[in-house]
Amino acid sequence: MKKFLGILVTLVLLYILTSIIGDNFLSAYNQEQLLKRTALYGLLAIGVSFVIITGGIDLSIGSVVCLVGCGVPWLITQHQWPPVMAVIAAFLVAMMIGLWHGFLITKVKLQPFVVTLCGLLMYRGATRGFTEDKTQGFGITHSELRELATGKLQLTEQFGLPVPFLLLLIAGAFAWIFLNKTVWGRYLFALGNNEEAARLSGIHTDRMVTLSYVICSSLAALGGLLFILDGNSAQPSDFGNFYELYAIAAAVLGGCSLRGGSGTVIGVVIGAAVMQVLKNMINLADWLKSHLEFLVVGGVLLVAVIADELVKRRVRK
Amino acid sequence: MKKFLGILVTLVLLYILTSIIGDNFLSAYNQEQLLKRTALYGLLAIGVSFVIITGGIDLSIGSVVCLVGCGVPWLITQHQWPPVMAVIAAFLVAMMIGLWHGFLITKVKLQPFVVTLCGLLMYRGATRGFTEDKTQGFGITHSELRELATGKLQLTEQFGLPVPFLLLLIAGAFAWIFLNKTVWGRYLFALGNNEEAARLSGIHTDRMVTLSYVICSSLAALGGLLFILDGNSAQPSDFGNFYELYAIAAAVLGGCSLRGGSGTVIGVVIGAAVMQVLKNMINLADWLKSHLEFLVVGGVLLVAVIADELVKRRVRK
Amino acid sequence: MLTAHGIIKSFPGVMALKGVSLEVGRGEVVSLIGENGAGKSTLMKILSGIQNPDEGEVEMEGKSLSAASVTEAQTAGLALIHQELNLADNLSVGANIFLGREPCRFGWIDQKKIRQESAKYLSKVGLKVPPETLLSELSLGQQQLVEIAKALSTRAKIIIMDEPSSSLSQGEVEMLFEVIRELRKGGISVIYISHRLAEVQELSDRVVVFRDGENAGELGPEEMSHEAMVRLMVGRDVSQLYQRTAHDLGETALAVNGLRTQANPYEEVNLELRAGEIVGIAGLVGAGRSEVLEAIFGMTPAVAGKVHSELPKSPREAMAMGLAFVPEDRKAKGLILDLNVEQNTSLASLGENAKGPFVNRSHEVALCEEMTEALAIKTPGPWQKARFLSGGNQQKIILAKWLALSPSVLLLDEPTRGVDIGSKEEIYQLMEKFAREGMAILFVSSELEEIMGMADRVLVMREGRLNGALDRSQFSEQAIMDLATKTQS
Amino acid sequence: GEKKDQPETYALVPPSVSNFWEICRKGGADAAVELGVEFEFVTPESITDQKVKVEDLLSKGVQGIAIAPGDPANQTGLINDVASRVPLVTVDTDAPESQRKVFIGIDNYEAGWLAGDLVREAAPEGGEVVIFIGNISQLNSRQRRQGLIDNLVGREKDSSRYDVPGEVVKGDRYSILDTLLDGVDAPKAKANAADALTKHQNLSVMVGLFDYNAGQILEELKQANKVGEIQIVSFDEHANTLAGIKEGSIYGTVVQNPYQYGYQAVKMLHRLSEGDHSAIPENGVIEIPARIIKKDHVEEFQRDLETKLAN
Ligand SMILES: Nc1ncnc2c1ncn2[C@@H]1O[C@H](COP(=O)(O)OP(=O)(O)OP(=O)(O)O)[C@@H](O)[C@H]1O
Ligand SMILES: Nc1ncnc2c1ncn2[C@@H]1O[C@H](COP(=O)(O)OP(=O)(O)OP(=O)(O)O)[C@@H](O)[C@H]1O
Ligand SMILES: [Mg+2]
Ligand SMILES: [Mg+2]
Repeated sequence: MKKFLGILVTLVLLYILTSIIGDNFLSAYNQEQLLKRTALYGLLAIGVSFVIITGGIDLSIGSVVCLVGCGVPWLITQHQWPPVMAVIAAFLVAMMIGLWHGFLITKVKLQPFVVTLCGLLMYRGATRGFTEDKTQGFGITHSELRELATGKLQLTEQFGLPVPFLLLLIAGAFAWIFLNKTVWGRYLFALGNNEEAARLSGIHTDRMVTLSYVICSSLAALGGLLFILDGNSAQPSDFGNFYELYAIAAAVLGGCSLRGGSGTVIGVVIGAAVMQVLKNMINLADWLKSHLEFLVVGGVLLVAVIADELVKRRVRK
Repeated sequence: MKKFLGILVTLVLLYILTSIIGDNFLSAYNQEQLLKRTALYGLLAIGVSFVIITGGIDLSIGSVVCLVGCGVPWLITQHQWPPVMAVIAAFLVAMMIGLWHGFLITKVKLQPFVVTLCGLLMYRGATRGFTEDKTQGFGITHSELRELATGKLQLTEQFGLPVPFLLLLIAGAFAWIFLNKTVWGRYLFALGNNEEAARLSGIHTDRMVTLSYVICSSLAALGGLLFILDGNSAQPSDFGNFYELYAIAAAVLGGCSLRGGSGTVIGVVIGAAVMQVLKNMINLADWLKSHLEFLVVGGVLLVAVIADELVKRRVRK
Repeated sequence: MLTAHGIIKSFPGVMALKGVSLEVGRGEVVSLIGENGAGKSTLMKILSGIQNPDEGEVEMEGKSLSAASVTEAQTAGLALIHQELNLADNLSVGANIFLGREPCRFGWIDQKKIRQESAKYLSKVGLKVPPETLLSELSLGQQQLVEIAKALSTRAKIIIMDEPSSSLSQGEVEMLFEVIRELRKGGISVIYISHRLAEVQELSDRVVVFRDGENAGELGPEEMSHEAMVRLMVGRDVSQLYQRTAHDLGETALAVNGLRTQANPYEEVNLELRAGEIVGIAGLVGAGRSEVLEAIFGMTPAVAGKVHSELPKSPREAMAMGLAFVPEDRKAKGLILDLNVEQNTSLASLGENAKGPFVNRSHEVALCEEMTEALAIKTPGPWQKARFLSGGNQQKIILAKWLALSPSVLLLDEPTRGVDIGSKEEIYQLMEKFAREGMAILFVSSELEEIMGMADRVLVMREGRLNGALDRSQFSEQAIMDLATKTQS
Repeated sequence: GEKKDQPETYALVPPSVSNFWEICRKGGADAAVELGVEFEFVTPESITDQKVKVEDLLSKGVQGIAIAPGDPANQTGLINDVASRVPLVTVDTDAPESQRKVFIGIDNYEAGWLAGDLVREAAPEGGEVVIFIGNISQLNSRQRRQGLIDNLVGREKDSSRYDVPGEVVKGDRYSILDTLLDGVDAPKAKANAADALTKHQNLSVMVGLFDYNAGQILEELKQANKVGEIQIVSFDEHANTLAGIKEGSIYGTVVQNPYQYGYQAVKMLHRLSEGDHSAIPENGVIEIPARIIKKDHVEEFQRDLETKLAN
């Protein structure tokens, strides 16, 4: 609680502010949208927070989103793969990518930033290669499959929980249990703090680090899948561009230190929600131009981390 | 020498390869092009290597390129500022940005990744704000000023050294002397390795860290200025996107460790050259498609860092 | 010439100094002793400008230094040798010695002068490496000598040495004493902090004792008996530091054959330990003792050799053989500083006690309680982060972590480095207790007294090789030092 | 909160940010002033973001949306969803399969075809051509390029054809040697132009299909002293392009009429939202033809553009 109180307060304040200055912010339709978007970006953010907890970083998330987001419809529409097979293939590829990152980082001893920077370039490049740079999507077909992203669990006549949000709840619960209740979670925190000491205590640090990258890439793949199912259109040249930065920003907002060893799932999800409410606010408030989005998001992010740091410092005294 | 031998070998191999598979690679015109491009990206890479040596990172470089690249023509053409004033203003703003980053990192104790990520968002957002998202350029005016980027020092009838390359040589020489011959350079290396130790040795670590960010932003501003003077058109929403990643990649190729405390100017410049030769190769070789650029650049980058690591490991034994 | 008066300093949750005073005269060697966490280092940090006191006065030759910065304290003539090493290992030895005080003109470094000057100071402390050597190539002990050379090079009027000898062995310590005596002759004062009371006795003009952040007393040259010092520090007698009782040895518990470490790949190490035996490894700094333990434990896998029937390639494999290892550098390699006492204690045995994939919380809680009690770990609670415990207690947590696995062989690298005498006694008692219960203990120590006090047998290393072994009956400082410094035919 | 007596609001959502869309915005804004309604112009970062922006406009409660779909085939669902809530028209790129009421613009394939005519004029005896473009994953840019290629190699019109970039397409007189992508990065576009000059020594025409491309090609030709040797054909009305045409170094450009797109879209949305469906043409398309601008009437065109953009 203490760790994500700051960001929770930010979210609540932003929520109140937007409901005042934004038109129809509280409408059921808009709230559904917010939940769905939080879910999509939140899944990426949870993934990257595993890596950040180990003291690593993953810059390739956006490109994995692109690879899966373009690759799945490409397999299904261009190569007539059954949807289930295509989805399984996507997750297998994502896991291979995670394993490969883990291998390069733990065995070849390359720096995570460098490994995943190469990934950022390569997976997008590969996607542009096999799709021949053509936009991918399902057209008007496969709407059953797309229910995974567009479906809702109708609660009232007006309002339904988007399926991706349910997926976020499930993934979040798993992540929370993993990090807080299992031995592996403890190991991740320990090695994020002091890898050498963790290894000396008999922890398979290499395996654990690799696992964190596999989880990150897999959740990126899930995100990419939901993005394409939801939006139905992916341009290989820019689908998922900068998503790693949004995911990392959400994780940092949510209390992950990039030095490793700390972070909470709930904080990270709230961090993702803050970013989405912010963007929503810019669109709903009359006097905020949409080309100022970057300025506002960057500014609020900065204010939030400064405030968080100052509060923490005050508490320490 | 030892530290950049690997990347030098890579450059030479790539050079030989491209002169075989690329058409007219060795023509004077193409070589001039390569020198100029290496200069432009090399300046950014030298800048970020200062920050990397202190153990920091600067993700805002591309946005500073955008800010200056759009801001200078905006001041000159829309607000009739004298060019000299506009350029001075650009550098002042860049230095303020560097100071601000340094302040947030050393005094507020935020993480460099976070601070400059906010910068990445905000400076581009601000530029889009004041230019109202309109493309900026000098039209057909100010060609004297533009000589700074387009001019050449004719050596033979065929071949001339581009002015930006001369600027790179000057900046590189300064950077080399600064890092290797002066106390401040030594302080940067010391604090990048062990900030606590440097501080306890009476070094004003905060000032030195801030200085490195000021240098980085200033060189990014110089780069941005040269880019716009050379190309004469900048779209605020795209200009300089991802340039920080190219700069960081060049610095890493050139032997900077992201853990801080190591790096050589010559290596970094060679790193920038490798990236440019690679991109040139893709365009000049028949069988490489333009949309595969990311794949090739990412792949070569990865191979280079793996080879470098393996060689280093062999040497250690 | 230096007086500190009524110094108060608190940190979140602790009051480290509760109004202590200290005076140092010209050319005087004052020793400062006290248990872990008594506030010695804190006062030294205040004197040298790293921290500023909440209250109180620091004066140097009539000038107030109460709110001084590091540079101001340096200019006033104070130099500090840090308890924890504070060097940049990507720079050369010479560059480290002159870091922050480079001879320069308009910012341009005079490399030649640095080389010449630092060579001078290196030879003073007896470190035979060229000044251009990268610091990362030196062992911990050698780095400590560089730290000392650095302090000497400041030409300070008062040099504060915060446990300078903690990773030094006899030879280097003697060299250091020589340097200190020379300083004293030149009118330079030294504040000397150590947990090795014999050193204190030999060296000091006066001993100041701290207890719980307060002055506990002072002893003049005549009163400096071991017992008097201990009584002031601990408040009770610790007369029987080393208590060994004879017991029968069991089967072979550890057999190392043909071990060749990465640092010394051309020297073979063979050794054998029996259950219940305590064996010490002595040698000079850099003799390769740590390397041997690390290789046995699979931390830096050996080039060749066998531990029992195989070569452990990771700590995990070594643990499976019943080995446990307490490393030399507890902060870098032993503890997870930001995990709490409970989590640190359970870390190594977590997997073994897990319920499926889940942490067995009740077992973890019980284990921590049991260990805190058994090893008398002083902590406000199991929730306290390891970072905030004193050195001795940190050391005990690492011991606890391994005992939870009930290993058959315990490897200890400098088990009492920086540990106060009270805790030392407790650690020794624990070693004795484990040995009696049948554990084999192999420990590296640079303190001859400790080696001779605790070991049944001592192995002496020199330049990477086992240069000889001595039984308890053959123990003498002379014999060990001979083996450590001279080639045996 | 909901404001009751708020004037009607219409919105226009382009697929990306560029000069072209700035002009379009002005057209929409002018129409809104004439009608006394509100006008919103939002700038998405990508096609994915386009969806978010549209959904937020729906949340906000606008009375009509004009959209330039980046990927109409796949965005049909989105378009239908919007169309079921508020009046919707497409501009610039059509989504004929969808339930959009009206399309305002011209087929990009046709516009590309026009650029092909320009190339034929600029280099009547034929020669080697290289195409420069930001990216070709968006439908409108892909079609634009395909129209150009098909015209030059004398094929039947077929807007669904696709030649993979990098493969040489040879016709009787013209061969398209390469298509260089720059990812909407102007310095990269300039470097591409230079690399094409290095690689192909006998180029006749360089065609820039994104608005900044011709300007970047021209800069490079100037620095390489090759202005006049190689013809440049452009697309859209970037300031550098117009300046180049004026000084005679760019042969000509194909301009659509983004101002009219915006202007007509807002007018149409207003009529639709008032229930006036009479303005819907029979085939649902309001064609605003693309034009060719060459040196002879570039000044007139530029003056007209400037007056529209002023105030
Ligand atoms: N930066 C800090 N933050 C919080 N507590 C601190 C800090 N530095 C020291 N302390 C606490 O202050 C007390 C005194 O510590 P100090 O390091 O001065 O002890 P010491 O006498 O040098 O012990 P040792 O013999 O173990 O070196 C201890 O309780 C310690 O935990
Ligand atoms: N990582 C390393 N790289 C190179 N040389 C090393 C490394 N680690 C140790 N050495 C060298 O190996 C030798 C043995 O070092 P080791 O730390 O084992 O000695 P030690 O006897 O334990 O001494 P100390 O008391 O200083 O720890 C030293 O000469 C040291 O310089
Ligand atoms: Mg201490
Ligand atoms: Mg050792």
